[in-house]
Amino acid sequence: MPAIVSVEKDKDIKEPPLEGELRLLYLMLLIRRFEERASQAYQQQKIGGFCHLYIGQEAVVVGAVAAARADDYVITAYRDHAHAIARGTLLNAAMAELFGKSTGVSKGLGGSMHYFDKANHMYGGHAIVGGHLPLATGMAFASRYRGEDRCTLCFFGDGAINQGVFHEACNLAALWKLPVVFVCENNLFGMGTHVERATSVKELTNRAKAYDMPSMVVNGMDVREVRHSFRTVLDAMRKKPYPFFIEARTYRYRGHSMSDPATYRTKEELDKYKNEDPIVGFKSVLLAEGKLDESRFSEMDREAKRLSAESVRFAEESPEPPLEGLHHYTFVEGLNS
Amino acid sequence: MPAIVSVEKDKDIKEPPLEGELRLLYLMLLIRRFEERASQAYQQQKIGGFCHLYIGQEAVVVGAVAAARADDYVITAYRDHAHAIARGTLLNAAMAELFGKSTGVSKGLGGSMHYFDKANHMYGGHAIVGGHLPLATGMAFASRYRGEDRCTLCFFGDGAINQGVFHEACNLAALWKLPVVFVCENNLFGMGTHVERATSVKELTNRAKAYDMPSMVVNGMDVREVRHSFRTVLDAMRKKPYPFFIEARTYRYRGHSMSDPATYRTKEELDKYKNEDPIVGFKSVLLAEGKLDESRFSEMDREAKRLSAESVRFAEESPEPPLEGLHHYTFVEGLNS
Amino acid sequence: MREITYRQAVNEALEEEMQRDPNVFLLGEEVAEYNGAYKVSQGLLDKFGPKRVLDTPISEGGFAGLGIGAAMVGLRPVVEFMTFSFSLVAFDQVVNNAPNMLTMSGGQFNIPIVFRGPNGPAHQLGATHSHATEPLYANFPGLKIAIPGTPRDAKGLLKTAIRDDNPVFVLESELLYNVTGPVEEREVELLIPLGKGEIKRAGADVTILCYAQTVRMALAAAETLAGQGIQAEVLDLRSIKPLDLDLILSSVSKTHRCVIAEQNKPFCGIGAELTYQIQRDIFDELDAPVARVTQEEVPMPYNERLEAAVLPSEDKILQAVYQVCYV
Amino acid sequence: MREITYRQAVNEALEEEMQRDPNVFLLGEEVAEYNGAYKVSQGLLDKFGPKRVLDTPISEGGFAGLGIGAAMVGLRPVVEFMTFSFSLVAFDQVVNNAPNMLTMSGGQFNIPIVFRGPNGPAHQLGATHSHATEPLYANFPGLKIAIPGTPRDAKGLLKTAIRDDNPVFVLESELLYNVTGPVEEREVELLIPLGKGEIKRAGADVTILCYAQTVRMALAAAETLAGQGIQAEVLDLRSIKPLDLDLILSSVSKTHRCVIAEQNKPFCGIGAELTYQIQRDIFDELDAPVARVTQEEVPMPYNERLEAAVLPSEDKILQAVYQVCYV
Ligand SMILES: Cc1ncc(C[n+]2csc(CCOP(=O)(O)OP(=O)(O)O)c2C)c(N)n1
Ligand SMILES: Cc1ncc(C[n+]2csc(CCOP(=O)(O)OP(=O)(O)O)c2C)c(N)n1
Ligand SMILES: [Mg+2]
Ligand SMILES: [Mg+2]
Repeated sequence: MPAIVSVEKDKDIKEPPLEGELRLLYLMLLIRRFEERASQAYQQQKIGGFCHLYIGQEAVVVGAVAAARADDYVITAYRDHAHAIARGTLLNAAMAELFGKSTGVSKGLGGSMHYFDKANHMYGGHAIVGGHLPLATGMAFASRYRGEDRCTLCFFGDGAINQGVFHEACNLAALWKLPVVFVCENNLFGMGTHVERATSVKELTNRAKAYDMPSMVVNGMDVREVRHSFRTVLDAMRKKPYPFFIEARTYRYRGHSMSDPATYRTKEELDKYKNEDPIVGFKSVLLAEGKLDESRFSEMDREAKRLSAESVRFAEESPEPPLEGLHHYTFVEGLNS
Repeated sequence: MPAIVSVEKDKDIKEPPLEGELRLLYLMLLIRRFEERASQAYQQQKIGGFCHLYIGQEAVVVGAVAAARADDYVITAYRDHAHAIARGTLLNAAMAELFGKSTGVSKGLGGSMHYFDKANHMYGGHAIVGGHLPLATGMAFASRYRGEDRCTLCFFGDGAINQGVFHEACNLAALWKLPVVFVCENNLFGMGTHVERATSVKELTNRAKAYDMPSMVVNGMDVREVRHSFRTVLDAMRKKPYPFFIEARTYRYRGHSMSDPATYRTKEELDKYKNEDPIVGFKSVLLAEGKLDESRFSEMDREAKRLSAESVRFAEESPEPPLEGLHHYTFVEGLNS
Repeated sequence: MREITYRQAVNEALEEEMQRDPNVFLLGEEVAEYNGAYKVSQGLLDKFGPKRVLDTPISEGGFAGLGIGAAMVGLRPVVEFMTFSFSLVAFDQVVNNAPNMLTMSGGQFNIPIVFRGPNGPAHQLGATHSHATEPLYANFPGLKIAIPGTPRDAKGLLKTAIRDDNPVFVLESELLYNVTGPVEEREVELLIPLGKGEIKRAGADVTILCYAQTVRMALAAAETLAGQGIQAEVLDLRSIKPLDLDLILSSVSKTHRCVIAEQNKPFCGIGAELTYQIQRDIFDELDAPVARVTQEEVPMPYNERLEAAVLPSEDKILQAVYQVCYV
Repeated sequence: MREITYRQAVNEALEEEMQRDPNVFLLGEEVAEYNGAYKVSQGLLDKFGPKRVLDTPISEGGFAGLGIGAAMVGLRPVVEFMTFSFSLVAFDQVVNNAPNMLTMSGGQFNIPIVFRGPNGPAHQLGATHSHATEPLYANFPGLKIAIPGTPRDAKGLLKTAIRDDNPVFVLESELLYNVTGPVEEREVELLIPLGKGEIKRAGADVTILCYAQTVRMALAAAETLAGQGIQAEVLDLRSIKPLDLDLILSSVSKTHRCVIAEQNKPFCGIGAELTYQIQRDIFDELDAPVARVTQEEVPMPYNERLEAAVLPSEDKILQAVYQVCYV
């Protein structure tokens, strides 16, 4: 089933919607199965450092990236596995990075928090909370500078909006009319701190009003709504560059990172969101609409599991980056290369 | 005329309004005459470093401080001569600081941008744009921590609101319900950059909405309106601590600092604001209301000029801080003193 | 003496000082309800309540500055950076407002504040999360820097730091939180002065200067060296500012050879400064150039093997000792 | 050769490189309509228009990061800090994003950016506005640092920096902007390589290492010394990273004595690092300890006389030379 197993995103928005939507479902599955495997490997201590899982939030990035053009700039924080996979990074390269192998998407030098995939226009993977928001404005600036109609999609958490650079980046983007979507993935928590204990404003979108920047809230558990909203926003942005703020309401099922038991929330709260699971939910919609049947779904899920398992094997068998290469990536050689 | 020449602020809001209002006028005159002298001395190269004059903006700090209690915390940026004088710093100590003398308000170690006067509850004088806003939240935090009803008045320019720490301070203050007034002295320019070229938002008060923080605009050329507005705000804040944002619309007549010819604005614009001069305007109001006559005004102005001239003499005759004291102010001695 | 972890030692210091002085309070990310990202503040919220143990938003500049402002008016904040890598976001607040205020105000405003938290590389956290910030802060006059390598020092230095009327950094280490060591009973008031190093092992052949993460490496190296007939003196700086230069000079004057084992990046690091001061003061006592063991001059890689190659280690210390001993 | 000011030299470098490469653009506070707070960008807005010369809000973190992001996708920004004292507000952006990106991305993203502007003490600007930031940035692997002391070096180093594919700091000096010196005609393409020092005056008795503000002091001191029969060699580092260690070592191997005149604060400063490297490599060539002349270890006071006492000076260099020459 070549059309489905391809991890390519919706390059062509004119393609048949059925095919497109199955692909969204498949991508969400792929991300989830990948992270389940990563979680396992982490518990087996095959992976070091910090590892932040996106499980539960898949609809946000899958919907957003599906609405984007292949050459739009995508940049995010440290919870970045999904963003890379949605963008086209192969599971093998993604898993190998967690294992610190030279076949990893960042050659084993970046790790979980620092996925970079230039070929797929994935610009990281940035681990200082809020630190990549100015970078996103820089990419959007470059689009304008060159007269291109590329947009920048900049993802970050609800915790990031209290960093000073959030404010500076929003002001610069609005002031200079830069084509960047600021996507706040509001999963209600920054580590153990509920958004209401960190952020003084009831509606996060009011933060955008401080820059006369338009904004909207989307249901981040509904991939269809997410894709639709992003399409509308990106279409408009391409014609008339101006930043936009989207709050995607979502939830992470796992702890903040692998070491967090997440005792700061109730089982009821977690269950409530699991009931809105983006994969389960979208599957039922597609089933109800007759666009999917159970066997097709199983086939997709099997494939996602197979590729995830395969990626662990690939990572394990991959070589370590060479010790002699230690100084190799500190500077590039030459002038104006 | 002892009541008038006193540079004390309105300690007691029950005092006769006439006396109080004449005092406001006198304080504005005192600040202006002081800065005219400072400007002269700077041109004669008796003063070094940067020197930022407040001429034109006097009504803002005079009105605000008149509404404050003597023990409220006042903190501002580098354009700070007026804030100290309004707070009770003697002209002699203010001028001596510009001359770098040991009799200066900061013993000659701070200079124009770093006036500190603990006895008069003036907490600086801070020269990194926006850098003192978190400090202000800290003072307001201390008031709450101690259960005191002191408020903090934090002054800054229109240029400062695009600094990250502005955002962080506002969020913290609103989140923790800290009794601080953020006073944006909007004189339309940050150096040579018009507020509209730096700040993406038509109404600056919308910035406060991003924190669910109440706000208002005041006419910063009208000392009576300023005092009245601040009284209302501070009265409410003392009862129920919560931050407040005030945009005071004003204008500086001089360049950004002594070295700036201010060619970025038209003579017409400058003249327009000079027509609304806070001193001239308030004088006419008081004259019209019969609360002042020309001879009383001349007396006040003469006194302001005399004290300003005297402060230069004082500064000139004051001793330099001793060379041996160089290391004296790096650390305080002892533990928990 | 009882053995407790470095984590527990820091926790006790915080608790005792908060108990002693109601002006002391703790703020930082996840310090309250979560009991600290590394559980260092375990139990403090329960004990002292939300007025004195405060979870902050992710606004390092904002809350570091808030602490400094509160200190200006007499409170004694302890600001936790979840790690000092994140203090770089608050750099201006920390290096401009805290150390300069006393001078700029002509002596009117001292800043009794402590900035503390884990500092230096941990394990596979990559380039942005592995900063050893001590040489950066050490460059600024007006700051004191304590950098404990053992539970006992962690407790005693932090308690002293909280009582100091000046801004003090207490640079802990994530990799040491689980390490145990002897610490006086709680009844004993343990105050270790800032600016006093400690000979952690005496020896006559070579001095190894170390601090924080490198103390254990240096001690291990000394043990190995002893087996090879080289008696290394292990001097733990404990404070970087003030620096216990007297102790350093007397040790090196005795051994005539010096290796500096430091956890930070090499260029303009702590070892550079120590070398300058040593050669300035006892040039003629040196029988060999001072050698330093530092991180390699690269951004920290994620890969475990590469990371290990970048970091100082017992083996690298041994090689440096052989070098200065010409063996 | 014609004589132009250091300011003019920087201006020419900017203009020529913007002319040559449409990807080069300049952004910073007051660089466009105001022509630069210190008039360094005079005329560039007129020549290149508002697309390539941009006034920013007072948001150092924001616009430094914007530059880095633009560099990630192939533009070549020149970011002016009005002074490097204000770069401390953008510290995290500058030290985490710029130098680490290449490593963290496994070599995918190099950052061709220049951060430039006046650095170091000027005249009576006080503690917050007088920072010499070179030791802070020098601590981070992945950054290059040029620090010109003459108009010619200012032009040639900046032009090279703009063409470099890595992040480069060009640390100028407000106090030098009005200084004149010989510079090649505009027809000549003046590119001075990063990492090459220059002997500004040859001598056999003592080496004075200097850069930026201290070059003039060192030359003046050398002149005075010549009258006293001491021939000082004045070596201008010009770049701090890469460092021209070969040139330094060969000079000190010749003179056997070394004084470092640096504009920064002493602790973990540039002189500390130079001393470490010198004694490591040519310990036996040294006839005296290396001496450094730095700022005093205090926050910068405003008062003129105290400020002068804090700063390095010709006289302090002379004293240090007498000391290392044992006269
Ligand atoms: C400047 C900075 N401060 C603190 C941290 C530690 N930290 C990592 S993630 C995180 C929480 C972020 O929450 P949020 O932005 O909501 O993103 P989420 O984890 O929910 O995706 C914190 C505090 C950091 N990486 N950078
Ligand atoms: C962080 C920082 N960046 C830049 C400067 C240089 N600077 C000093 S004042 C100023 C303009 C500030 O304008 P505004 O806040 O409107 O205050 P005003 O001068 O109008 O009172 C600038 C850019 C600084 N002091 N600090
Ligand atoms: Mg979150
Ligand atoms: Mg202004």
